[in-house]
Amino acid sequence: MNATAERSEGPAGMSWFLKVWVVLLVLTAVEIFLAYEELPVHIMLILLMGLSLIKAAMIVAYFMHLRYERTSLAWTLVPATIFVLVMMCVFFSDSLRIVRLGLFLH
Amino acid sequence: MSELEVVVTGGQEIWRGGESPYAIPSKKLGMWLFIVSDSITFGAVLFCYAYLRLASPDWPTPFRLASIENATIMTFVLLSSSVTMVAAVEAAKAGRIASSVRWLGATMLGGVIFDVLHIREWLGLIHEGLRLYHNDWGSSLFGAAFFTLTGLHMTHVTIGVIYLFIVATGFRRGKFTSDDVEISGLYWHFVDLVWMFIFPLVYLLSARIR
Amino acid sequence: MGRFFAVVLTVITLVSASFFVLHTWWMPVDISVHGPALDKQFGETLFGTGIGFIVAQLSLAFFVWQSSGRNQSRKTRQFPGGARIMVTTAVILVGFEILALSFVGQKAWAAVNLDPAPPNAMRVDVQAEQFAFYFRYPGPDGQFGGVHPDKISEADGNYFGLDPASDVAARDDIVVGSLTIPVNQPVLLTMHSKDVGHSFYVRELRIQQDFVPGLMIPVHFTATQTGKFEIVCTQLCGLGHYNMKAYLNVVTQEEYDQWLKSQIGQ
Amino acid sequence: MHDSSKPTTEHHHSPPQGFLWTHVFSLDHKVIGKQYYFLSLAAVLIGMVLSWLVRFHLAWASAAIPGLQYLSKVGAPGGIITPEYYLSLLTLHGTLMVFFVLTTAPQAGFGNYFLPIQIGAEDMAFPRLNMLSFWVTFVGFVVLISTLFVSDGPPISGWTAYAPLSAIGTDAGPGLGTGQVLWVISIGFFCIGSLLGALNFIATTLDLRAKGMTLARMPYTTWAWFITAVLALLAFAVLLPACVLLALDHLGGTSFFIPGGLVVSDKLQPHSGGSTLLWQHMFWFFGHPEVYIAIIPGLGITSHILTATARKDILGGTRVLVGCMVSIAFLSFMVWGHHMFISGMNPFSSLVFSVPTLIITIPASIVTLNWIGTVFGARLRLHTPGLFAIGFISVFVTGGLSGFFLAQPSLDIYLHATYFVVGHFHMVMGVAAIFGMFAGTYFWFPKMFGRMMSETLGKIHFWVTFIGVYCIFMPMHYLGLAGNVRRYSAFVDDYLAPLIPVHKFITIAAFVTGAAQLLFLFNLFWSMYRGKKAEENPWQATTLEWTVPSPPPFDNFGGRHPVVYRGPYEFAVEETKDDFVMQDSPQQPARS
Repeated sequence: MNATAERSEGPAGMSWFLKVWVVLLVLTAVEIFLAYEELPVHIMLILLMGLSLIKAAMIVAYFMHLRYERTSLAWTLVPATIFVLVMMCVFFSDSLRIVRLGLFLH
Repeated sequence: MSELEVVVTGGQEIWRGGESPYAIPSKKLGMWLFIVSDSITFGAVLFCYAYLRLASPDWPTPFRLASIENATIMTFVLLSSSVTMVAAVEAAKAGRIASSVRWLGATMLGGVIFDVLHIREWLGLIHEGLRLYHNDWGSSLFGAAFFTLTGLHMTHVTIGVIYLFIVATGFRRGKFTSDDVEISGLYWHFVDLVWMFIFPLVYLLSARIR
Repeated sequence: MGRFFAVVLTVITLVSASFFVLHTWWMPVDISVHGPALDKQFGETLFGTGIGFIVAQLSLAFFVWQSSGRNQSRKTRQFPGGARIMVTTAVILVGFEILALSFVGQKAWAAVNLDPAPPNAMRVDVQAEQFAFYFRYPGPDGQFGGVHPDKISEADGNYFGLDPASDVAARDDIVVGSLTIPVNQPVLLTMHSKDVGHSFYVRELRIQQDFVPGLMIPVHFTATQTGKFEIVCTQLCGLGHYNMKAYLNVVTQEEYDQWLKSQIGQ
Repeated sequence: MHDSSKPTTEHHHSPPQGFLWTHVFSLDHKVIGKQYYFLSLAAVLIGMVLSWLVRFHLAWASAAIPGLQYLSKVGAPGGIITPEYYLSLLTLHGTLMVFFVLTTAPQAGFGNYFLPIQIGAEDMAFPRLNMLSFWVTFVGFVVLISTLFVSDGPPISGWTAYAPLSAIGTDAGPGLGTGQVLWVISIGFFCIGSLLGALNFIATTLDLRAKGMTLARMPYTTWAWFITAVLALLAFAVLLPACVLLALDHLGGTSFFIPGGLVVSDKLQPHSGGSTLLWQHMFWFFGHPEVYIAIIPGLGITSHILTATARKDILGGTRVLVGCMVSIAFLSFMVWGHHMFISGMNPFSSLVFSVPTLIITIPASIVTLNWIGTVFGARLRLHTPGLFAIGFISVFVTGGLSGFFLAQPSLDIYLHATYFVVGHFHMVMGVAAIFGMFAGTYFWFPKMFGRMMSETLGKIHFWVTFIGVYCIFMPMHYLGLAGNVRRYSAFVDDYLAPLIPVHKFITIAAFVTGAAQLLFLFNLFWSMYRGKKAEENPWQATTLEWTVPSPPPFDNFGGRHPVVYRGPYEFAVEETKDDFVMQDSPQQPARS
């Protein structure tokens, strides 16, 4: 089995990376634009985090070449990381309680 | 082979031993594992930041347009340095050593510019009275969280510049291979990736709009 | 050697279990309304795990006895049914136990921690500090005065940081070192800490709750028997942790009224 | 461009010369494994002496321990331990045992030595990194021990270092200034060492397996070390920033874990806005996987040794056993809240956390039942490692079952912070893991040092230890049931005073059991020089570590590249003269 042959199609040279770079810059611009729209905090948070996740995914997939590696590598690395980070969200149930039960907040 | 195994392994017998199941050098796998671990470390600090911010009703939003502009330039510099890094890796893979080293130099330059801009901003904030333990605009944790998070990231950028320098000199002398350049690239892109979260969470959500 | 092991393990198992069965050391008698449910759940868990303990240890002992004396040239045998029977047993038995316990336990936990205190509950403010508990009753006006950490002074006996000079509600607050409550009266404690983490533990009440610095944690219970009980700290709080305690006096309503009157008189 | 499909490693180094490079700064995984092992041995000795001091004080609070005043004049004036010094010793005992013994010996010690050999590799994937992780861990150890010699001693905040007690500084009590900072630094170093080690283990297991060593043919120990490394890589990554933030609370004046309005020692603290529950969340987010980091290598070692003891594979084989270990590891990230049922955490979370906690008992029960089923119909060879492996099953069952109580928030209301918890975690995480280590030591000693350990001394050691741990830790369950609160330096109140005789019994049992450990120590060092010469495969086991000389040569296989033809535990094969077939034996086609 030839190791290089079984990898997915390689990236189409630098022009492809420049396209990714432009998309990342555009997404950043959208984020800055959103920051100055007076949206409710939770909607803004979801939008900003969503855009950041897309940007992160693009960096991982293209700049870090994960898309062009064997799928086994992505399956080894990504689910565990996401799982741990998602579990940490449970912390927030107590953060919100502090607002409710807090004594001397100021 | 079960369906799950097919999905995970790509349907190939890659786990039989005697070879890497990912067809990459072990060093690269090692860097990937480091990135997994480090992203959880950064994740934990970001979660702490979000936790404390949610719990503090007096969280300040002190970043005026100038700060946001500065941070945007920093984002631009870091993203662009990722592109130069990609170019360095491509050149290294193609065997163009001199070109690769030049691109690595450009990437390091990006890192240094990022650091300089960041330190300039730190100094500005310190001048305005922001401290690790104190802040005039509200919760004292703002200063703590800001300096800890960005400081941790700046440390990573600085280490990255040193790391790239070592790799570039070693690569030019033939001590390192194109694989080493690619691995250092992984680290550099990861530092860029982390900034993609710090920028909106720390800067954009603390922008002074009016 | 195997037979010796089997005998030793059997003795250990039976001796260990016997102390549980004989209640040689046991929880003190419960004096709370929610306690019987917890005790019942404890009994059920002990029954389930006790059987598991004895069966597992004794079968281990028995199998070791059986297979250590074997002729070394004899063939080994598989457990009848193989791993499948083990997996099935574990999933069904333990799964059933888990389901039963979670459903029963949910109710018992909810009674203490999720259900709101009854509207007629008597409010007492509790503050823990290194290394004492202080209890505050609202006094005749039924209102607690505000708490100001900067006014706290051990020397003046102002443990809560009250400000009677400018705060009318604080003037008649009663601050005492032990908790006196009437029997069969729902009590709502609002717990906060002056310094580090502490915990409020009354064994007989089946109540344990940490004091969280910076937070006001509510806890409610109803005592069903009169008597004097220990309140102890169970969260490591510093060098005097072992000696941090107060007393809970559960008295009749008449005695309580009298006690309250004497406190206001002071 | 060179071929990147071949795993590139640094292990084609030649044997080093000179004592310093062969024994101190060696890159050889076998030397590093031994270094880790002896580091743990030092830690466990100190930890055991600390536990003696602590136990002695609990039984005879006012009695003097001659000579102790020389260790700390303030902490033990005239040899009598003060309440604060009791807590200092307790903290040090817990930290040493959890981090530098339970996390270090079974994983980094045995794992380093045997993982590469078991998968047929010459060395770890990154030998330099391996050396670095040991020395970082070693620095952590030295820093931790140094707390004994700073002015006000080790911290008094326990191994969990709950904020704000651990974050405020000396106002809150002795040892919380310099001692606490050193503690945080030590644990930070330990985190870095563990992360680097974990990374190395994972890369080694995935990349350096010999030809034919498929995942299904990896021995149980290899699987256990691999799963543990994954846990460590993910969990220590959370403790590390927690330590950084706690250190900043001390050194930078931040208030991450300190809320506002705290008055300590009559001083209003200059902090505001932090959260004490945040520390608990971060600590236990690491802390619960840590429990499994301590015990999963034990599960692996026990299963591995049980096969050679019983002369048959574990019931259910790799599929069930590894499946269970993986599910335990997966669930361990969803249950940390069961340490915090009464911590003031959101009470809804308690209900949510209790369910996966109870579910973990299912894979744990399956593993236990399969072990017991394996003993059925076996041809037991009860040598010392076998005895310890079977003893492991017994203590694991005992310790595990009390977890049923503590997993239920409603029962935890009564049992939390009592000796019931102390008994539970000592039994399941301490004693069980240490039985795994003993089993591993007796089993692998011939391979590591080329000589056999004394069976007679080993058996005495086993019997005293086995009976001893039950005498120490079973009564703790009864004490907890009676409401005896833990972390008290003396039992002064009317309620607890009648329980002191039980504590005296436990203390005496602890001294007797401890004395047996000195016997083990003697056996270890005596056998290293005077033991019977070991052959290549003294236990007639099947895995690759028994195909190389004892001790193995520098590159493990003497230049040979082993090829694996069959599963790890093929016992009781009829066609052969022996009742076992080595993994690299090509003679007959594999049965499965």
